[in-house]
Amino acid sequence: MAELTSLPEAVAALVRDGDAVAMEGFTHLIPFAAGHEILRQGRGDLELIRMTPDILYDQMIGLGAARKLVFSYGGNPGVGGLHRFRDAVEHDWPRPIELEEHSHAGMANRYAAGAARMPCAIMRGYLGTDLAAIAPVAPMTCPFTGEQLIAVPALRPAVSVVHAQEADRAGNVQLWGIPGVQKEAVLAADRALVTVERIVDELTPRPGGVVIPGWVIDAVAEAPGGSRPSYSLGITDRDNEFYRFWDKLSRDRDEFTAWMREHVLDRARDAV
Amino acid sequence: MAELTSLPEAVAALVRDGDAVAMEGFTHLIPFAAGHEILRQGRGDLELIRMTPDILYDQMIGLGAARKLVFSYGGNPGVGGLHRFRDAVEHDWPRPIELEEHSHAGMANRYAAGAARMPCAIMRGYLGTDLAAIAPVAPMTCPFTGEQLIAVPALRPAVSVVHAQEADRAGNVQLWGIPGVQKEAVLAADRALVTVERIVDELTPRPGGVVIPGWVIDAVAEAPGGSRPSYSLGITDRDNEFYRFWDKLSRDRDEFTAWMREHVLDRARDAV
Amino acid sequence: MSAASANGAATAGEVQTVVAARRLRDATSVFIGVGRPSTAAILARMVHNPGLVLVYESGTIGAKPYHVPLSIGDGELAQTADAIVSVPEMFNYWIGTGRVQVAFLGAAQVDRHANLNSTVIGDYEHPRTRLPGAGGAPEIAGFCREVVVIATHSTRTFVSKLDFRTTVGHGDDPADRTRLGLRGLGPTAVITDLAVLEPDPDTCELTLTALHPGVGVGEVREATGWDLAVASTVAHTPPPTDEELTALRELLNR
Amino acid sequence: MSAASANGAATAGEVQTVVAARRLRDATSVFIGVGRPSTAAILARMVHNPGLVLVYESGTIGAKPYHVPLSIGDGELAQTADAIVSVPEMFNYWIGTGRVQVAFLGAAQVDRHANLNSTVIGDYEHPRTRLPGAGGAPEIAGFCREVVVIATHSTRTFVSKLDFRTTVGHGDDPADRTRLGLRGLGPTAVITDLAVLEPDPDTCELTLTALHPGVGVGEVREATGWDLAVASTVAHTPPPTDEELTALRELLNR
Repeated sequence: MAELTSLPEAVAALVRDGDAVAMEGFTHLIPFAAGHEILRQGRGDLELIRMTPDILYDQMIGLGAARKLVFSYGGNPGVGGLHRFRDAVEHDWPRPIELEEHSHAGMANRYAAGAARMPCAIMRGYLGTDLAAIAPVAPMTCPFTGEQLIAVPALRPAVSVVHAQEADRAGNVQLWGIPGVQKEAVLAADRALVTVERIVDELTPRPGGVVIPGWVIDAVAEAPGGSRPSYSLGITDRDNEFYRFWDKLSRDRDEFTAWMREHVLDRARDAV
Repeated sequence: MAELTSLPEAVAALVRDGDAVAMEGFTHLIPFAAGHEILRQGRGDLELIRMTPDILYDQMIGLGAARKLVFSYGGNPGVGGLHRFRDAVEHDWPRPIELEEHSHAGMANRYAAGAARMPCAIMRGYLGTDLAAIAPVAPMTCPFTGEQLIAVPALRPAVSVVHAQEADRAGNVQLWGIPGVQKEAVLAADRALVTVERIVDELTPRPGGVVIPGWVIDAVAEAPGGSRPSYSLGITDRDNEFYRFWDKLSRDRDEFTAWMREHVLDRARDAV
Repeated sequence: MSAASANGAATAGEVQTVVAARRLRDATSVFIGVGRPSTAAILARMVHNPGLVLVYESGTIGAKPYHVPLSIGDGELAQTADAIVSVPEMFNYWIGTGRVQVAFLGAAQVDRHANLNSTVIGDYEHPRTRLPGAGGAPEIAGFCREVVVIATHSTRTFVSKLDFRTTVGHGDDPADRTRLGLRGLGPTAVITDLAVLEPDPDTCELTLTALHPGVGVGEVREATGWDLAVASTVAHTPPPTDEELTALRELLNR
Repeated sequence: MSAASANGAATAGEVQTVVAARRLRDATSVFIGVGRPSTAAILARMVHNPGLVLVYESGTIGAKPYHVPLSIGDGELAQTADAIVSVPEMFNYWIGTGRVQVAFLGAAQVDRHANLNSTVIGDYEHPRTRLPGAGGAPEIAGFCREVVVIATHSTRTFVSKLDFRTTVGHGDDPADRTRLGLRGLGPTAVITDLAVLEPDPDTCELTLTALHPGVGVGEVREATGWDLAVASTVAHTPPPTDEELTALRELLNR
């Protein structure tokens, strides 16, 4: 059953050095506040898993918190590249980073297999690409048609972190809008932390609402504005200007570090 | 793009003798009106596919419309057996019927594979049961862990028929309440027919609403009350008394036949 | 606890339901079909465990029915559920993963290792009685954390050899579940209208461990189609309390 | 059609967008990422094909954006969509099945068989430039019914050999897609800011088939990193109409 707790307590209880951590949210509902709290608590040596690393993982990689990145698209959506990610890969700054990369379809199927506690998923893809040589995939033959398929290994994060619009006092969570792979990420993980815009007495079912029952979640923490500069549909708007600003700021190591210190590390919590 | 048409026209255009027909709806939203129209039009030699044959397939089997049944649970939910189904299997009346049976999990994964146009799905199950000997399943080994898994072949109905609460004039369909495998059945089929309680100018997104875009549906036909004695959540109630009545009526071949003639075959359409 | 009295003595079926409900006192979640298992789970929510999460294979998670549903897809289940999911999701993400703690299952035949038949009586190709079939049972029994079988005690049901093995309980020996990749504990109890049978920890053979009020060992052994083992100490099921029986009868009269 | 005039001559980028939009005149559905492909698809809905279904990999099906979205997950896409699905469903039920008719894709490198690189420039282990990576491109190009590549024409992009093959266009020869189990037609056109290239029906090698207004064959060949084949008849792209250009500029100013 989910415990309602503060974000610092939830992170302290659930995220450990060296963990494989999946923080999901497909453009929408990216759990920035939780990621920043992980940085403030100095967690390191993490295996960061996320289909689209986005600015959040750019920040975590830039501060050296990640030893490995598992991903499928490391760009700043609609803007360009992620400069801290590039700097880590191209110049090992601030530390070398191991990459495990897939296609979106591969990552999505890997999460779905993890949520089903299956060891792998089968799909079509990878064949004929150079991804097949660098990603941990394996050929598989359909026993009925003989067609050659591809197996991808399940993703089983030690801890998954997602952000949602609301939770009730029993820790049942509801999110709406673009659902991404958040449910799969929560169900694939050994431990799950959900931050929410607000705690309500009772969840009112919403169009497009995805409910994750509290009994498969370990901790729920209130974090209003906790997906900024991403957004929580109906509550906050995507800060497209910040995504453009980040493209400039993050090109410079010192400016990046100073900004992170001032806006993330030296604060007790994220400003809202 | 879905054509809005009458139920007789839709059935005439989409359902052919000998077809593999999936009519889905898990307890909820069972497409009785469409099934009855198929019977009125005299379609025969069908391969009927449905997780839970329920009273609808009991009626179709009892009138000799099916040469084969693909299913996972052939009971009258909460009441007992299906007497026409039993009579066909036990006594070849009114004709012998070929069975292909699975577990629910197997059928659900087969539909999902069909919706994804994959040749098969992998799962755990069947091993150690006598189902493994009679169902078309095959062993498969996970290439990463060596675990023995089971592959089930995709379901690809020639035509799928489902019932929903509403559609707009472009044929976009919305259903809510227990969603079953209806979306998978529609997406797995070559042709799809959806009956609806009502046509509306615009779909209003609902809590729990599942929208199937009109461009993956061939025909939408208005059929108010078209899921009775099953139900359409929020519009009609499940007629539990009819399910109990059916248990008595359907034990006798003549009473069954007379009832079907009076209430289904000799009518222009279902009474509502 | 005082024995029931106010509304007359408990029937064997009522005792069975009450005993099944007690089994859910500390459970977080239970998977149920319709009939007595569903009644027992709703009763457990009324008298023992108001937070118990009911999961039905129709896709409703956390349903809070006021009435005993006739079908697993009744509207009341959908309207009171915390979440409703598709059938593929139900089996892949919820049942197959062991997230559900206890599953209640019925069957037409049960053998000494708690394997179940719900497919046919007689030969598969030419059955004497065609039963409904597997439904969700094989994967439910395979992967929920533990299984409780609910069945009426008679030699028709408790047979030395199944006509068809629809669902693996403990297979042929204690190593079978592991060998087959089944992940839950399998059946931990069979609750009948006469008694409770539990698998022997070493052999997984069902053993009489508790007698319901007024039932003797001989009666149970006679109603069992094999030479039923009896535990060295056989417990006596505490009779239904007033609270249990009143709640059960109220529930069935709703 | 009269050439645009009211708002000044069309830029090369505007021509590219307009040509891409025209390609969707008769399409039922289009899969798009952000940037120029998204602009072109929204423009097509404005001027050619109001019923065109826009599908974004974020899970929105039938989005009707008024603005050009910055990201594929902008709120406006979710708020105007006919349906929103999870990412696993998007790839398994929608992209992987060929339900979507046309896909617009970009890339950092394109080779003569329209294979694409969006992973690295230089060596994979020690890249000169680390690019974002595959995203949805491999399966989108593999399984949508046809693919239109949108790229800026330069020898940096149009290379004789990819540094990394992220996405199969036509592979190494015309039999490759079938051999690899890829089900769509693959790239049917590459629309650049200078010209349109199409695969030769026999060899699948990209061939210059149309020149945008004011562009010559030599200029296109110089901007291509291999010895670009030229069709026996090269068409001339009709310049953007007033309606197209006005709509495009209005869209970008919203």
